[in-house]
Amino acid sequence: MQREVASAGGAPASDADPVPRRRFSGRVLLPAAALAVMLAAIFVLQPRAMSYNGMRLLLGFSLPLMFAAMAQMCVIAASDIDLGLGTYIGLVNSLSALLLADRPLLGVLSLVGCVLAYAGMGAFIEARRLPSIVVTLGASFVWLGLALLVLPTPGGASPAWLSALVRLKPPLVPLSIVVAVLLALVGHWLFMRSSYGVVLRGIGSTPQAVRRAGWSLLTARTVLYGLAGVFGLIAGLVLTGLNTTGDANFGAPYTLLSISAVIVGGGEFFGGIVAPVGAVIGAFIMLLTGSLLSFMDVSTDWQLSVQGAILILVLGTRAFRRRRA
Amino acid sequence: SVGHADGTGVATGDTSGKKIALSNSYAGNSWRQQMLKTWDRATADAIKDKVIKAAKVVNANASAPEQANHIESLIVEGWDAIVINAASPTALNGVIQEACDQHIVVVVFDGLATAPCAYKVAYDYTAMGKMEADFAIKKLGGKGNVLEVRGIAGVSVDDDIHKGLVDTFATAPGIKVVGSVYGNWTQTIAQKEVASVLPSLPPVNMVVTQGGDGWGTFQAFKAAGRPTPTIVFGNRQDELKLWSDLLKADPGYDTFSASSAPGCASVAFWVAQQVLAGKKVPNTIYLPLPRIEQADLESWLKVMPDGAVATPVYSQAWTADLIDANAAGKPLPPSPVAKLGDM
Amino acid sequence: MSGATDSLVVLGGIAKQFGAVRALAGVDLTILPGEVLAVVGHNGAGKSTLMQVLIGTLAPDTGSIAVAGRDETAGYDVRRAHALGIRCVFQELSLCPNLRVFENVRILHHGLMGFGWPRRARRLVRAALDEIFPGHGIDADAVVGDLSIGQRQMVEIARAFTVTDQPVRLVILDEPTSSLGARAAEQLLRFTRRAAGRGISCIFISHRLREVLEHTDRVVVMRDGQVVARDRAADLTEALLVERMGVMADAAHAASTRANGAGADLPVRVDIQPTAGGTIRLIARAGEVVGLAGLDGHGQRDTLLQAFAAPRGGGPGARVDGSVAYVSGDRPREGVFPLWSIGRNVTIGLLRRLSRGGFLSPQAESATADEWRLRVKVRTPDMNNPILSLSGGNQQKVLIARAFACGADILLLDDPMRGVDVGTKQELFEDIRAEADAGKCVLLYTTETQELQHCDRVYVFYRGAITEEIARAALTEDRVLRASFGQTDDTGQHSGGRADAA
Amino acid sequence: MNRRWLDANPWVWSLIGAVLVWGLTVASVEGRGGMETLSTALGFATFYVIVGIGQMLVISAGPGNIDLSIPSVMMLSGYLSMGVMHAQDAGLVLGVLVALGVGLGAGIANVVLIRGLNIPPMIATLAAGFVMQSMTIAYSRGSTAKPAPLLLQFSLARVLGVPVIALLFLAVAGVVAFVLARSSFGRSVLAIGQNARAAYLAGVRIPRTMAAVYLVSSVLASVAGLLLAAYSGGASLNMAEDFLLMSIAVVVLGGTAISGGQATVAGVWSASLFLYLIVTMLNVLGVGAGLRYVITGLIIIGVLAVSKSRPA
Ligand SMILES: Nc1ncnc2c1ncn2[C@@H]1O[C@H](COP(=O)(O)OP(=O)(O)OP(=O)(O)O)[C@@H](O)[C@H]1O
Ligand SMILES: Nc1ncnc2c1ncn2[C@@H]1O[C@H](COP(=O)(O)OP(=O)(O)OP(=O)(O)O)[C@@H](O)[C@H]1O
Ligand SMILES: [Mg+2]
Ligand SMILES: [Mg+2]
Repeated sequence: MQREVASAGGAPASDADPVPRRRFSGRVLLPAAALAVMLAAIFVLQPRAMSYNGMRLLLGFSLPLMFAAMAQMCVIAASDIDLGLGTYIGLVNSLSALLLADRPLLGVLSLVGCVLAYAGMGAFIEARRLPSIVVTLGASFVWLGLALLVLPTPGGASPAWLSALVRLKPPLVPLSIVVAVLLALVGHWLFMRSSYGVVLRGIGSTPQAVRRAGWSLLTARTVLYGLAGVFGLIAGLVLTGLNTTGDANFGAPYTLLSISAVIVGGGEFFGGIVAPVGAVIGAFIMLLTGSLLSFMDVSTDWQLSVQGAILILVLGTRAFRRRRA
Repeated sequence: SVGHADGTGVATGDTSGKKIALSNSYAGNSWRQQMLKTWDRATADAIKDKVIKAAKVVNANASAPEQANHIESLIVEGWDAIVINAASPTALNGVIQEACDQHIVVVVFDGLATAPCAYKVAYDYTAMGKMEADFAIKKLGGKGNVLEVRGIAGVSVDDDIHKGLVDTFATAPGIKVVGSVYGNWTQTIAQKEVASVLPSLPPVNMVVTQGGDGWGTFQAFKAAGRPTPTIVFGNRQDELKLWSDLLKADPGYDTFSASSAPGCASVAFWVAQQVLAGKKVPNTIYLPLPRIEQADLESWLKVMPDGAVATPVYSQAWTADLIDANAAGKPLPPSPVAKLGDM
Repeated sequence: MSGATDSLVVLGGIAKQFGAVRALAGVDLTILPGEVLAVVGHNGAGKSTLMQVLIGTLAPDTGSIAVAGRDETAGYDVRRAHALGIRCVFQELSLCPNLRVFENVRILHHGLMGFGWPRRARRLVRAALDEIFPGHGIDADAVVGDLSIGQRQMVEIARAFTVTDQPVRLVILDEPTSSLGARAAEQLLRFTRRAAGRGISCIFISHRLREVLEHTDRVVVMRDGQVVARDRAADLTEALLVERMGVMADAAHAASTRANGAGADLPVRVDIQPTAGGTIRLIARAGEVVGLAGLDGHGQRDTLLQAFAAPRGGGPGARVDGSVAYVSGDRPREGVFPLWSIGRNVTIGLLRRLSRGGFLSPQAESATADEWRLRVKVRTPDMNNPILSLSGGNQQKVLIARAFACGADILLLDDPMRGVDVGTKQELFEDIRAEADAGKCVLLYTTETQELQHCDRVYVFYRGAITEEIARAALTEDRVLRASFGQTDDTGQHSGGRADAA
Repeated sequence: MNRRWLDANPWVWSLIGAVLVWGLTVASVEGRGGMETLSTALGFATFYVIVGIGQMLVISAGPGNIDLSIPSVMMLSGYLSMGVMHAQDAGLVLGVLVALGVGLGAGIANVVLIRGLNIPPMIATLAAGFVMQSMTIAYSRGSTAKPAPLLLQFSLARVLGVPVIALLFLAVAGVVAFVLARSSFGRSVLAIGQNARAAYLAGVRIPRTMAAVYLVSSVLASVAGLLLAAYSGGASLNMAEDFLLMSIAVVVLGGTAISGGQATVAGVWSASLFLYLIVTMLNVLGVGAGLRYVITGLIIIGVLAVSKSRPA
């Protein structure tokens, strides 16, 4: 009401101002607050976590998840959804463990091929106007199959440089946090600040308007999926470094985890509404759910319930806030 | 602080202040549920007897990344030993190494991990495949059609069993493996997959399974109206019950059950405890595969509640014997027989 | 084709066929530099289709396009059109609601990139808004989805006039005023004059003939996919124009009034306290057409929605007695079911009435659809055609038919005539009056003062409250306008419920 | 079969696919067991169909609506119903009631989370599914999980080689198709799916319709759980594992728009048959695990691509 009145006729411009501003920050503030609460709970339950080493360990596996979340966010920006991201990460994991150390050239070529395939999938979805959910579901089988073909049983080895890279111990702040900050900045710049990022988010809400302005939807969706392919690739590589080996089945859980991370972080399934900073925070939330479970000493029977409850709590609070706003 | 001067027997070092945790990759099937039960029983008794101070379980939802995260949390919490049923043979190696670096005792079992610093409690699954194949060759007189029900694609247990089967069948040219499907160790999926190939198959004389899939396989044959072949069963209660029913209808229904026992969790627990107590333990400890013959069938069924998985409960002493046998390269001690209330 | 050298755009023999529908049947059109050209015609005449061809989003079946004396027919598309300085504000809004205002500007300008582009985009759109719609109150950082439909229309228009690396030579405005308030519409029309003075041509499409006559240089009349007349605006009158359009109605002069003299004894159907309070409640009785006036976004729509929600357990402060039906002028967002046929779009409003034994009877359904096709004159051979095959105005007729057909006691009309041509509008208002005479209660929100003449009483809204109630007899444009800015006229304030017009 | 007819009946493509795959399978074994293969496929496809119909209703109610709790509902319903039956015919009625009760309860939980707490359906149903999975795990310890003999017989019964449950759910599919096309409820679902705001203003009762859609989905999932547990001779913890992705795949491959507002019931049947027959074909041809996945994925994408009428 207030908004309508303020915006009409001769009302001063400043009246309409606070509404969008507040809504924007709310999108990232809530997951940030949720993360803070979780961390507080963890520190209370387990004071040892409150050290460089504790944080380093707790957040060790956040690296692949935050890149996976960023990849998923690229797809969700187009109001699509990627059910194949997890197995794609598994494929990258398998290929890099098998080839990168021994035959680097072939390894790099195959990984470039992966990214191209991802971009091609985006182009295909746009060109034929296909529902992404089913194409990526089909693709998930293809990635898994390819991974099993190249690496029928877990094995291979991470190149030494890669393992060393992901186990870097920068002074003062653990690597995960450094990378998270950088990734959030890159993601924010890419989607919220860069000039083409505007177009990329635009196709998620009103593709025909973007097309009428002379943009190629084919290019835009190809770029988005290509970006998803790149972030997914990094997730897979980081995984190889952390695990030191490859496993075709390893990536699969990242599909649901990454979707949850994006949504918990303030993104929405439809309308090109994404929050790159939130996605990184969401990745941490999803990750720490597991640690919290471990520290809370819940009966094994009910561990899944607690996970569900945490999801409901975070998203329920957001919906509640939005309704009151 | 070792039982005998030569280092054999139960190590008696003081572990009453130690804490041992289990990181389990998946809890969603009856085998794993039985496993958690035996773990609970073993640790509860050990805590009551002041052998250890605390124990706990964290389950990952069939997700290796989640499990890796759990293990890192356990490291932060400062557990003295972490027992792991791993979601991937390789993917947890990084965190396991991390745990070892913090001087935490790591024992992996069932779902193994290849990290060199971890103690491994292992079944020889290739031997299980060989055992089944040998039985089939003998039973069929070297000639006949066999259907293979495999586990989950890309998982090493499945590969090992399959390898044992293939290598052994290669020595018997009269045996034809007419079909091979993935049953995912799940009755419904095994049923679906077997049913899908059945119409196209010639008469099947024998089915070799990996456990957890025997009942589903039987259902598929029944639904297709085919005569029941000889099925090598796993050790779920429904499979053993089915075998017993089949025996009642046809006393000549000759087969056996081979599968890993969920009780191996208790072996892994005692291995961890023994390492903490100062016993010298080889890096890999093989466990005898419990094999149930027709003669023992009814006595097993008697002590198994519905929905259980056949398993002995292994004691500290038995585990010490097992360690010693492995260390000395001697024959493994036979699996104890289950008692009422064990499952 | 005349004046090919000094004309800006020359369209020659443009034809376009959609299945069996001949949308354009060989149209020739010339646009001169610095002129404001009006294109008028009945709903479905082909105006929007022609503009889509001109902006390059739709390829014609045959025909040629020349811009600034050069033939551009081959490879003509939106990008080329933009490069040539042709812009379009489409009939259905074309902004991305998830993006901010300045980001939507960036979408239009491919060259707006590099360091500091947001600053430049903000400055561009602010300048354009300030120039076209002084006092607009729109923040360049606002998320478009949070803006009202009128504000969004302003943003889209302002965006079309912004200049970066590409020139602006021609701006097409497809029914821009239908979603703007009266004041903003006036501002826009005055601006197009000034723009023309700077050499920027405008094509202006509207069903409001007065606007057309007062503010344009030349008028092109389309009928059934063809241009049937080209005149200088100065040579035309409303009557003449209506005649050329081939619609038979004596325009807005004959605003019909209540036929029966029913009075205060009729039951009160709606009694609402507007959200922002105030001393005047909105009261409407059976048999009345009550107008809601004021500038766009001052609480009229909220009041209608309040009335709509009330019988279904809505909030306090609202008493509504009877069943309600709602017609929105925001077709794509609030009216149309895009996957369905025209017929189904009508019958969704009256499912219960068409059911026999719990299930819909196909005969009854198609009979109803056909009945309403004739009653509101939907231009289609077959009600089984998809709704999206209709022109904007015809879609709007379908929505009105839906509300009429459901037989509700109370009709809530939210700018119901948006995009409807004059002839049809006249007929629809007669239908509305007939419904009221039959005992219905009608609430009509419109920003077009002319349409208020069809109301028995008018409530003027300002800042969420009612500032004045005006009887039909006392209704003047001036008075409505003053009340719209919160200045009340003492004499008419408490005229007590009903007015004795006629 | 002109193009327009094909556009209106997208299920034809997966039916053609099913026939091709079946032909290829039978040809590869010199025509052995063609009819049995079909009969088996009908039996298994039925389970996909049961949950697919529910998922289809949910999906057609608009963008973002997807029920991810289906496998968990199946599991819980299978376990609890088998548990109270105790393999006795006397417990049959109670068992069926318990299954339906699980479906209703799960449906209500989903509705409360989605409409009451405003949580996006995908996350809400996922979370509800987690909780139900926990409940099943907690309950399953030491429980009986075998069906009543009558139910077992019913689930396996055939008439002229056609499974009775397949016939039953052919009829159910017919009823659902009729309801969607010709009832106030069906029209309401499709209207909400196309444009929720317009539906609200057209007087469609959104809360009650959406609640009904999620309830139907959960109840159908619980029925599927009951029948699947019976068909496989007992409930097991992971019996519904592949139903999450399959329930979505059969709906969309069958021609239902993922963006809502349009539903194709026949497509659920043809896509279910198609997907099961692909499994059959790959098993019969003895294709290795890796290649099997690749082929399955490519076939799914391929059928989707040809069945979509209008390329850009
Ligand atoms: N995509 C389409 N498919 C089929 N028919 C169409 C399509 N677009 C337009 N038409 C038809 O073309 C004709 C011209 O439509 P157009 O939208 O150009 O009319 P208009 O003059 O803009 O009408 P209005 O004043 O109502 O906006 C109409 O009969 C319409 O039904
Ligand atoms: N703009 C809208 N878009 C979508 N849904 C809406 C919209 N406005 C309201 N609704 C839905 O309608 C509900 C409020 O409507 P209301 O309570 O009047 O329905 P109702 O007729 O009482 O329904 P029922 O009697 O069937 O429960 C809201 O909770 C919301 O779910
Ligand atoms: Mg138009
Ligand atoms: Mg209500």
